[in-house]
Amino acid sequence: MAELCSLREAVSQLIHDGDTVAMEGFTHLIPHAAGHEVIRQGKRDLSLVRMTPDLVYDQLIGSGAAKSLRFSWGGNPGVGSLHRLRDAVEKGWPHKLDIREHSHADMANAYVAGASGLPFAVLRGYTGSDLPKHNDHIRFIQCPYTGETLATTPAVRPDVTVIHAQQADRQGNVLLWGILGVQKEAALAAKRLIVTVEEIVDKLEAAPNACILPKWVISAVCHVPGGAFPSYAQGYNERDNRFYLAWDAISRDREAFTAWIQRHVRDTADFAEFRRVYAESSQLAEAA
Amino acid sequence: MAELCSLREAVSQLIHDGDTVAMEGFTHLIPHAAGHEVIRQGKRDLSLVRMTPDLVYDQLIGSGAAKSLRFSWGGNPGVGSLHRLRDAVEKGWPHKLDIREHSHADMANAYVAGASGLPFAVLRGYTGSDLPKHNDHIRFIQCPYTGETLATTPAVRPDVTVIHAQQADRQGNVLLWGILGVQKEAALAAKRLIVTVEEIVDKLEAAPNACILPKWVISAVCHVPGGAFPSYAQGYNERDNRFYLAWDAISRDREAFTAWIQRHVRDTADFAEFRRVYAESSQLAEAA
Amino acid sequence: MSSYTTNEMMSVAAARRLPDGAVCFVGIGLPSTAANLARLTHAPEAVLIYESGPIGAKPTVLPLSIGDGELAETADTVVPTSEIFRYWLQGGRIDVGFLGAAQIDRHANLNTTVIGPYDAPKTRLPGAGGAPEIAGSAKEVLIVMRQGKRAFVNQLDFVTSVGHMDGGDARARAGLPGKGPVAVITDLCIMEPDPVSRELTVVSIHPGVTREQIVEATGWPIRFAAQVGETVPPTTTELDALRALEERTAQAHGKTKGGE
Amino acid sequence: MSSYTTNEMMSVAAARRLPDGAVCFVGIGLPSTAANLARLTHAPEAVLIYESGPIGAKPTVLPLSIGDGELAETADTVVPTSEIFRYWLQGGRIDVGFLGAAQIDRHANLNTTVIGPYDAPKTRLPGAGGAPEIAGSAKEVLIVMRQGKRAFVNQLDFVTSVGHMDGGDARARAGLPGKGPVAVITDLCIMEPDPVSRELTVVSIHPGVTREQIVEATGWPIRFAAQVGETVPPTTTELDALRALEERTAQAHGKTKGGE
Repeated sequence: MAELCSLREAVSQLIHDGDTVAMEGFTHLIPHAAGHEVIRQGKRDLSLVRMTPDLVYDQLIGSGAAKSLRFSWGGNPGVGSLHRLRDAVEKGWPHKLDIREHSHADMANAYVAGASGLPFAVLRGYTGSDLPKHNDHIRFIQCPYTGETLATTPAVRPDVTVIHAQQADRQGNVLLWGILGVQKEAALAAKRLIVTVEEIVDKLEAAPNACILPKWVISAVCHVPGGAFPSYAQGYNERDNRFYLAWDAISRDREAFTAWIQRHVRDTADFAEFRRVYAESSQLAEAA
Repeated sequence: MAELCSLREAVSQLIHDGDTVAMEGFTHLIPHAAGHEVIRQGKRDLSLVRMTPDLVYDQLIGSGAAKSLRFSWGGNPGVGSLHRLRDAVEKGWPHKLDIREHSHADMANAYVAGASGLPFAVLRGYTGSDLPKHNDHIRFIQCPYTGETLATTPAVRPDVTVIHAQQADRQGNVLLWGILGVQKEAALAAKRLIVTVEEIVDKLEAAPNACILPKWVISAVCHVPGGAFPSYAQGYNERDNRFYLAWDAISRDREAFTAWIQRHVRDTADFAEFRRVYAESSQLAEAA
Repeated sequence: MSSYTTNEMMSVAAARRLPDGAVCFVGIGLPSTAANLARLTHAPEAVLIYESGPIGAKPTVLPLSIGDGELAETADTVVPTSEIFRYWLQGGRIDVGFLGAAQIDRHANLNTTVIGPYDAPKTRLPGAGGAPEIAGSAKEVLIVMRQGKRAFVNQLDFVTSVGHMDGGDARARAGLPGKGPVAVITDLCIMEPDPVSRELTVVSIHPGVTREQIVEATGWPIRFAAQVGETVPPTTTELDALRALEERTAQAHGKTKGGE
Repeated sequence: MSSYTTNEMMSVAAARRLPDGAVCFVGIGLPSTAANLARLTHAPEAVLIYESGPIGAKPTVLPLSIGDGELAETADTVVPTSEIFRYWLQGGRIDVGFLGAAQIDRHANLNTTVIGPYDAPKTRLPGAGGAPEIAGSAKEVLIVMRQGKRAFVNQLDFVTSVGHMDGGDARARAGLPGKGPVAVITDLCIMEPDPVSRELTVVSIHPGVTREQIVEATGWPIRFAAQVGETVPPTTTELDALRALEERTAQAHGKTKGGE
């Protein structure tokens, strides 16, 4: 049953060292605030899962929180590489990162299987691709009716899923809209679910068939306005494209990255303070 | 690409003798008008598919249009048996009906598989049930990761799916809301798709993430207000519970049924005339 | 003379078994009556899910069909039927599956398919619907049905949905995720599976009903628990809520009640 | 002196290959530029689908990411990403998959995973994303990428997504539903697979480009068709539409263009 609490409490009580954690968001509604709180609390050995690891996963990986990564596309959307992810994969810094690489179609199906209580998913995929040669979790079966060969993938069943959404009501029911990505599936596939939201409202004014997560599938709801920054929340704020560009320079260099994380994340009390510190430092950078 | 045309044209051109046809609707939005038009045009040897065959399938079966039925629950909802379905199964009248019986979970998954371009679906189902003993399409496989045994079912891929919806715009894009059943999956699993609608509007005022079928997946859109009668279309009309009760008496007797179909369906030009004739006959019945 | 009917006792006794806050997958008919009565009395936070798609339905009148507009209009949200079976039932989100049936055996296995041989049926019933997977995947199952020799049979003509299979730990050995039936509530009594053999055992008898009536209405030699209680009769609150619900329903739908 | 850049020629030539009314699964970056240019010129009825969920997106500026709000706001509807891959791509609803890549070989197989050995990469690329299944399931595939020896290679370091595999009827034998790549559009020329061998063959050279430049920019001995045409230069309409689109995009996003 959803408890309304601070993000600090939620991360502290619900995410444990060694957990399998999915923080989902397909460009839209990425739970950056929660990612920062995980770094701030020094969580370790996380098995991270995400279709599109981007800046927040780059930060988690560079900060040494991750043991492994299951993913299907790792880049800085619209900009280029994730330098911390690359450094971990290419040079093992800050330590070795086990990667298990899939395709988007595979990962989307794996979340669906997880939400559906199935141990695996079936898809028409990977024919001729080298990916199965480097990932023995990708397997193939025969259709029991036609004999066709189809690919399989293990279900994603995170210990904890974290998502950001637009609204919760005071009971903890959550509403999201716009680009939904695989958030509903990731939410329902997880043992524990943390949702950060833009706004707490008296009553969700939801359309029929809207995407609602009822309070009884949620472990904690945390009110974190702007908690997707520099991603966006449709109807609330816009994507800060400059942050994505700036990240390229910050993340290229180990020392610059480490100093940035120290100043902006480890030395700040929460995401609101991060936003203030970041606003100051980016104004200075622009003035320079 | 969706063509706006009469239901007569749509059924004539898109449904052929011997086709596999799914007319879906989970109590809500049942395409009764289309079912009548199939009877009126004397289509034969149809392989019918539907989770919940109800009155309209009882009428099709009693009229001799059906060769087989794949289903998971066949009853008159809120009333009792489907007498024409029972007569076909128990006594072979008007001719033998091959039935292939599944569970709801199986059928829902089978439509999902059909819409997903897969030849089969996997589900956690049927353990200990006698259904697989009488339906060799229900099979079992082992999970390639855990070794667990799971049930499989062949995908539903209808030649034609028919659904009823609330609105279409003038281009033929369709919007439905409320209880959606498996209509979207049935629509996308089919080679050809007929949609009857309550209303044609200039522009669909759809919520974000609403259930929309774009015009390019639809073969024909037909404007048939009240075309779900005696079922209902949320926002437009209510379920006529009296019809369901009355049907019990009409359908119990072969002669009464045949006379009713002749007078109300075969001898009427279209669904609007059926509604007029039915209104008259039911007033007479109440007066009597 | 009792001031309530045996059907009322059955609905009230069944309703009492639904814990407040439980997520309940509701079959139409008697289970729907009991689940909604629970929601209107001791279990206001019970979450009712119907297979047509409504999650958190709060109908003010009993639905006549599993897809009444009332269910959609009062729900927290309405999802596709495919999602109900995949993410919510099979996904392990259902605390209680509330079922009825045409036939039940001593291990609470259920038949809703056919009376007589499958290929030459004496009576063709509606079929499985959602029951086989509700019976398999819900964390526990409640069954409500009227008791009589044609319904409580020594041998099912057809096993549509499993209860405790052939008893003992058969269910666990078959790898079924849910606990299976935890109670059968009838118009005569309440039965629960024996903790070891999983054979249905009478644990509570409704007021005014005799053991002989129960024996007579059961197609196998029915067992009684060492301690058999008497079911608490419907309270005024329960009875008022049930009658008001049925009266609202009758007014809304005409003469008929919510059926199969 | 030409009045347009080679990149503009590439985007215009790629856009022209998208038929009006086609349902197009759009990769971000160059494919998105080409697909939207097509929509704004000769193909107003083209249906653009992005893997993040928008169906029928009609952005007025190019998206910087695959999930920009602009895509959702201008779409006919937005469905979950899981549905995009299941019902729309795998379901066989996509006419044209529009892809880019880091590396391509003579049979139009694509690498977006890694340069160098997989376990000791020289350069780690973003990975597969939607490409393997777009390449497999779209009815046909268009590829747009800048031509150069590091991109057009004799041997891929990694096959992320299949084109025509090792040529001939390999694709059909592998049971892939789609036709595979039907054209590769670069900043120098247009290639199509040979009807029999499925080896990429230059069929049209952009104005001002020499055969030597193309040979020099290709990591295998590139073949030219018996009849090689000259690509029609961008028309004023095409160029105006492209430049206006990129100007609107630059204003909306700052200096950056839509990237990977």
